[in-house]
Amino acid sequence: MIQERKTKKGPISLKHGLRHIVGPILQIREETPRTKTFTLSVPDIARTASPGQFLMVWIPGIDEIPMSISATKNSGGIVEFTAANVGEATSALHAMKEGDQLGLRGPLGHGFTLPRSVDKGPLLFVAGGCGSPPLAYATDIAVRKGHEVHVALGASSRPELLFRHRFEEKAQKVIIATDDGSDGIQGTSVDAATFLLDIDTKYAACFACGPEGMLFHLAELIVKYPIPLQVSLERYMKCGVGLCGHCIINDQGARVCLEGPVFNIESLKDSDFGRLKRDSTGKHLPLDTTDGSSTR
Amino acid sequence: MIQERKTKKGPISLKHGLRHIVGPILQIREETPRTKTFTLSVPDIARTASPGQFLMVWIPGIDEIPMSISATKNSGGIVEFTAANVGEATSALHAMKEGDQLGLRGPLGHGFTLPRSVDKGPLLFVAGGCGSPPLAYATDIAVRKGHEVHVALGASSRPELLFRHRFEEKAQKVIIATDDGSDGIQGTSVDAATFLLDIDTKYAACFACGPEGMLFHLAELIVKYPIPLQVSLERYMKCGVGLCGHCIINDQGARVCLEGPVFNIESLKDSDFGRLKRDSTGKHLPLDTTDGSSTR
Amino acid sequence: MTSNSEVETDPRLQVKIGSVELENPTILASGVLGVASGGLISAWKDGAGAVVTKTVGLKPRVGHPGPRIVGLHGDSLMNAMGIPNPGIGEYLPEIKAAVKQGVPVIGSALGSTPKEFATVASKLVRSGVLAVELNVSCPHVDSLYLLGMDPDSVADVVTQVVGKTKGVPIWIKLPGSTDYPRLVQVAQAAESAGVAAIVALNTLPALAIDTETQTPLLGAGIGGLSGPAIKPIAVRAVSELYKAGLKIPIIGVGGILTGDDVIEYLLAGATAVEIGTGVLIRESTIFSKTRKEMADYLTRHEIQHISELTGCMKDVGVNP
Amino acid sequence: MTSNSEVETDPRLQVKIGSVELENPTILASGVLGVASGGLISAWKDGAGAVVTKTVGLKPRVGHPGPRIVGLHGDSLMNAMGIPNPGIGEYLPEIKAAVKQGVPVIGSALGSTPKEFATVASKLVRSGVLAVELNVSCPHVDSLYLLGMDPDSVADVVTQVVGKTKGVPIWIKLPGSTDYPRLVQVAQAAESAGVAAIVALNTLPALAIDTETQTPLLGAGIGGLSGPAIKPIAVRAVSELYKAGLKIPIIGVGGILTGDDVIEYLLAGATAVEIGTGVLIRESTIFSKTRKEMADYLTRHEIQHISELTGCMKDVGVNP
Ligand SMILES: Cc1cc2nc3c(=O)[nH]c(=O)nc-3n(C[C@H](O)[C@H](O)[C@H](O)COP(=O)(O)OP(=O)(O)OC[C@H]3O[C@@H](n4cnc5c(N)ncnc54)[C@H](O)[C@@H]3O)c2cc1C
Ligand SMILES: Cc1cc2nc3c(=O)[nH]c(=O)nc-3n(C[C@H](O)[C@H](O)[C@H](O)COP(=O)(O)OP(=O)(O)OC[C@H]3O[C@@H](n4cnc5c(N)ncnc54)[C@H](O)[C@@H]3O)c2cc1C
Ligand SMILES: Cc1cc2nc3c(=O)[nH]c(=O)nc-3n(C[C@H](O)[C@H](O)[C@H](O)COP(=O)(O)O)c2cc1C
Ligand SMILES: Cc1cc2nc3c(=O)[nH]c(=O)nc-3n(C[C@H](O)[C@H](O)[C@H](O)COP(=O)(O)O)c2cc1C
Ligand code: FES
Ligand code: FES
Repeated sequence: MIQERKTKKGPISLKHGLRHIVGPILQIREETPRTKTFTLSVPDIARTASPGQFLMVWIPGIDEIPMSISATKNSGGIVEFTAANVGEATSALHAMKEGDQLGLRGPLGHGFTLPRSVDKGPLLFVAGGCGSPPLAYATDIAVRKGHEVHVALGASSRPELLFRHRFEEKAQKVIIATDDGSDGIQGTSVDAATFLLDIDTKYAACFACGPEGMLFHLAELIVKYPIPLQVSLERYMKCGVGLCGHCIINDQGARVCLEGPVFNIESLKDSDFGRLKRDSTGKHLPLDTTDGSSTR
Repeated sequence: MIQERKTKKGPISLKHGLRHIVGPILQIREETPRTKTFTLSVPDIARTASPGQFLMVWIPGIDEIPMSISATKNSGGIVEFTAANVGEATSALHAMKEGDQLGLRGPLGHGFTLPRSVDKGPLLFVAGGCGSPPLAYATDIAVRKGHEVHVALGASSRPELLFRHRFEEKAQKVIIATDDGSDGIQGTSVDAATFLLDIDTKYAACFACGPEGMLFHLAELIVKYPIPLQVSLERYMKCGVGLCGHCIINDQGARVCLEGPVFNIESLKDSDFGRLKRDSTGKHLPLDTTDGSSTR
Repeated sequence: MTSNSEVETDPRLQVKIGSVELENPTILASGVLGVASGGLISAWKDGAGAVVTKTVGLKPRVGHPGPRIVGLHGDSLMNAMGIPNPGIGEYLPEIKAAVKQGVPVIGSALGSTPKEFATVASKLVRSGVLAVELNVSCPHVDSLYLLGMDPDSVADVVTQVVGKTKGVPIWIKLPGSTDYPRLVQVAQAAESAGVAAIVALNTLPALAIDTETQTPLLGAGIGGLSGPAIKPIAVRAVSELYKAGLKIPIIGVGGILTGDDVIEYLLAGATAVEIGTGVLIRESTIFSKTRKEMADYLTRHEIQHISELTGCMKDVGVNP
Repeated sequence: MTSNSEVETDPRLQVKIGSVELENPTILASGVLGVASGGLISAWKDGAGAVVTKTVGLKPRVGHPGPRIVGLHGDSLMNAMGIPNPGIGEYLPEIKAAVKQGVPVIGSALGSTPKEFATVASKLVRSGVLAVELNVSCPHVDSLYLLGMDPDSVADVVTQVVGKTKGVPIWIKLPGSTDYPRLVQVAQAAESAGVAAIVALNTLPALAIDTETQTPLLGAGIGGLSGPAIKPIAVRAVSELYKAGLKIPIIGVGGILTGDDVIEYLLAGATAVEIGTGVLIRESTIFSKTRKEMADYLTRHEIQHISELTGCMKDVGVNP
């Protein structure tokens, strides 16, 4: 009987990836005017998750949507995700109260791969817009493993800087950028990253999440330095487990939900990265890279 | 997901008990004019079987019938059973050739429990008619574990003495009985057992298999000595895994195929033992205890 | 309601199927353990709310040749017993032995004509069963399966049976089928003809072939699928029957292993359930196990009485 | 037959479905990986004999709300995607990209009227597909499921489609149903109207309810069951269709995980098979794995050509 399947990057439990664990929301915290963090206790997920992996969050009677894991705590089996209110499902989520029930399935996909050694240099995390959740989780783990961490954090304006304090607590350096200049440098997270890269070019690796236009821009920039870059992508997801094909981005059939959402930038050559996405019908569309919000 | 179930006497793999392993007959040996031993290689069964357990033997296109395991060898995963030719399925079996395919599922049920210590005295095995197969297997294991073994072996006449040489090789004493007096004492295996019990009453335990009338007779006899007695029963079996209820023998729902076929004689109080059986329709009938062949 | 001295009474679990009152909503399904009175008695002692006998006809049946049962991927089971039974005359002692000990017994009947159904049912009634379940649905006995898919024939059978059974409730067990419009029609026809409950479903028609010998894995060639695999199909059937607005209760069957599975059937619209293959997968103590799980569920959700759950599935309101 | 440079040719595995020649009898099922050309291409590179596109209609469909997929006991899967698709116009580039790389593509079409079916099918044909599979069988899109159970309506659709598709073979995919007499009638009606192959089965109608929230586990409420659980039901359907004496080939679908499962379908009467849920359970390398297993089977049994197996199940001759 086949219970576990091996993927290129390791085993995924069919059971956990395909069946919701339903439980009450233990805590809801407002992080910024448009984002809230939801805390549940799901020991099976907390124990096996790694940064960059995501959940399918079931809002019973409404919809199911992908959400990056933003934190886990082994004690209490705590799992958190942090959602921006952007549409029907997320506004239903924002309307929920502590004690209401959600279903989570996961951890899904493959997350960030941190360098094995802490001696190769500090790690650079670049978070744009709502890209902070997986990166905040990743910095937690990186710091716990002894890595030095620097963060470039961007948002439209000061109140939207997601997890600013969490980053500041963990990171040696945090450079802020806002579109409107209300805090830090005026510009994007890529501008903040450039600032860091220019003063210290010995980063062991760079990890980024945010609007795809920003990621694409960062990828173009990073070739100059050169540092290994891992980016976390978003695509419309229907199944979340690699079956339906909705999130495929290249001719090799790479699925954002299974082989991703985190990819080494090299593996995105000849893919839809930075160019195309699919809407809920599966229609292949140009990615709107001018709009900083992309799929978020 | 529930894959293993625990029974009172230990775990049984649902998979092995319910799915045939199909393979060629490696060897067919004639043991007596009406019995043949069939050898197959089924490592999964050889590894987990214990004496007294049985197989459901599928003769493709014909029928499936219960057969005690008569020997196993770990090397080569060898499993053997020894069948008397008594009816449609067994005569189809006897007509098969080496290389023909059979399906085996098992090991099924619960077998003999040998005493833990070898110091409590020798073990007495009483085999009547075609009752030898599970007992020959049991003596193999008992001797390997260091027990002293005595055997009372009965048959209608000398050529029908099943596994005589195998018993003689392993046992310290073998007493033969034949109905027609063509070998050993004239009488039944119970008479041979009485003979042994009367010269040496310090047996640690007694194990018996054969026509139920003989087993019943032995049970009546043994109270005099008294020695723990385990008997292997036969009942018409439809499923072999405790589901259909065809082989139930008491109000506690004891199933010969699952809790048996081996029972401690005490657990057979208030049961059908020695009194009643069921035919292929499930009809409850008096057991014909005068006919030495009973269900065989 | 006969209470079982070996199991503590929990009033929250008691259910009524029409006039039949049970200590809890789990019933031993027909064909499992029930060949022998000892099987009926032991399942009840473990905590079954009632037990259904092996299906019995007028004349003895040997059933199909073996293999009669085979396990498939994921705890699925396929069987083709072929309804072996000694005929009602020889089987009555088994029923009476159980009834005498206070076991709530439901008799399962088959017949080759409506009249035969009625004769068997009336004999069952005289042996003291609480209700009679008509098996018009065995998928490896062709005539029965087809009978159960035909509303008119089913109505005929029910009418004749009801006329001979002195007000003892008659249940009808539907074929394992995905043809919901038809199942609903059969249930409605049976209801009009006077049945007291609908049992859904019997096993689903199936086939498995051994590739080494290129022979069907069951002696009868074809067989009936049961166990966890069929649960989502049977739950759907119960839900469709419930939504069709029957006035009589529905008894769900198929793939139940846990108390949670029982609750799922109730939410879909069942009043009680039957358990078959679960006896194999979770052992014959499945009734005490599910009983505890149901009680825990009621406690956790602060539900007064299990019957409140019937049909309570929330409608998600999507219109496919 | 387009041979795949990444997979060595094994002439023993080549099959013909009417005029369509395939490198081996495994086909990627509709709805799996096929939203994107990259999914079609990668399944073929892994060794699929052909690939079926996502079902596509004239107009875009968003599909059902989530959850759209849920895993059940024993590797069963239930889905209610609701056939999201961008409409044939927007989808054509995906097909063309695959066809351009030499992938043998089968187009899956739906329509709300026979004419719509015909329009979609003719556009598929113009994009270079080898055959068109008509989806008259999705169990979570009511109108389709019911259409596929009605012989006359199916004949209507087929007639109109055949008239617009210039001789390109048309396949019809039957609903996941246990109603074999009806499935046979539908298949016969479709055959008379000119289809070149019967595909059996789509997912089976099902329902699963979360007991904690008392809400259906799928966003659409109901869904379709797939995976190992349905294999014995679909194998039975293939066997019944085969025994009904159709002159056109049958393509088996449902629960295939291994080469042995493929052989089982062939023995029951299939000429080829489609694989869906297996892509999840055995990963997207399932085609290379089953290919090797089929080749090993042929070697072990000294069989010259896999098509010799079709319908070779030995009859056990029991008459239920
Ligand atoms: C791997 C991954 C991780 C994510 N992590 C986070 C996170 O940590 N925090 C966060 O706020 N958001 C995250 N998102 C985005 C989030 O899933 C969408 O914002 C959400 O699905 C919107 O749902 P809605 O019904 O509220 O909006 P809608 O009104 O449905 O649509 C708003 C936009 O959200 C996108 N969207 C809708 N449904 C999906 C879906 N099923 N899959 C992908 N995109 C969708 C569409 O592009 C759409 O334009 C993540 C997405 C992915 C793919
Ligand atoms: C646990 C167990 C272990 C057994 N071990 C052996 C053994 O090691 N060697 C051996 O020769 N025989 C053994 N038997 C008996 C053997 O199963 C029957 O002899 C065989 O089933 C007869 O089949 P048939 O078709 O040839 O005979 P049939 O013509 O069908 O009947 C002959 C007699 O065999 C019995 N029988 C038939 N089918 C079954 C069945 N499914 N279950 C039980 N009894 C049946 C009936 O009492 C019948 O009267 C065992 C039986 C059981 C229950
Ligand atoms: C071994 C076996 C024998 C069965 N015999 C009968 C029977 O005689 N009469 C009947 O109505 N149903 C019979 N059934 C069907 C069951 O009562 C039940 O409807 C079906 O197995 C589905 O439930 P489950 O998944 O809990 O087993 C039998 C099932 C099995 C597995
Ligand atoms: C996620 C998913 C989506 C599906 N979408 C379609 C579809 O669009 N059109 C179709 O004809 N069948 C669709 N199916 C049905 C499959 O093609 C196949 O018939 C069914 O799943 C049984 O095969 P399997 O057990 O190998 O998955 C879908 C199945 C799944 C699991
Ligand atoms: S969302 Fe279905 S394959 Fe990724
Ligand atoms: S043979 Fe079925 S319970 Fe023993």
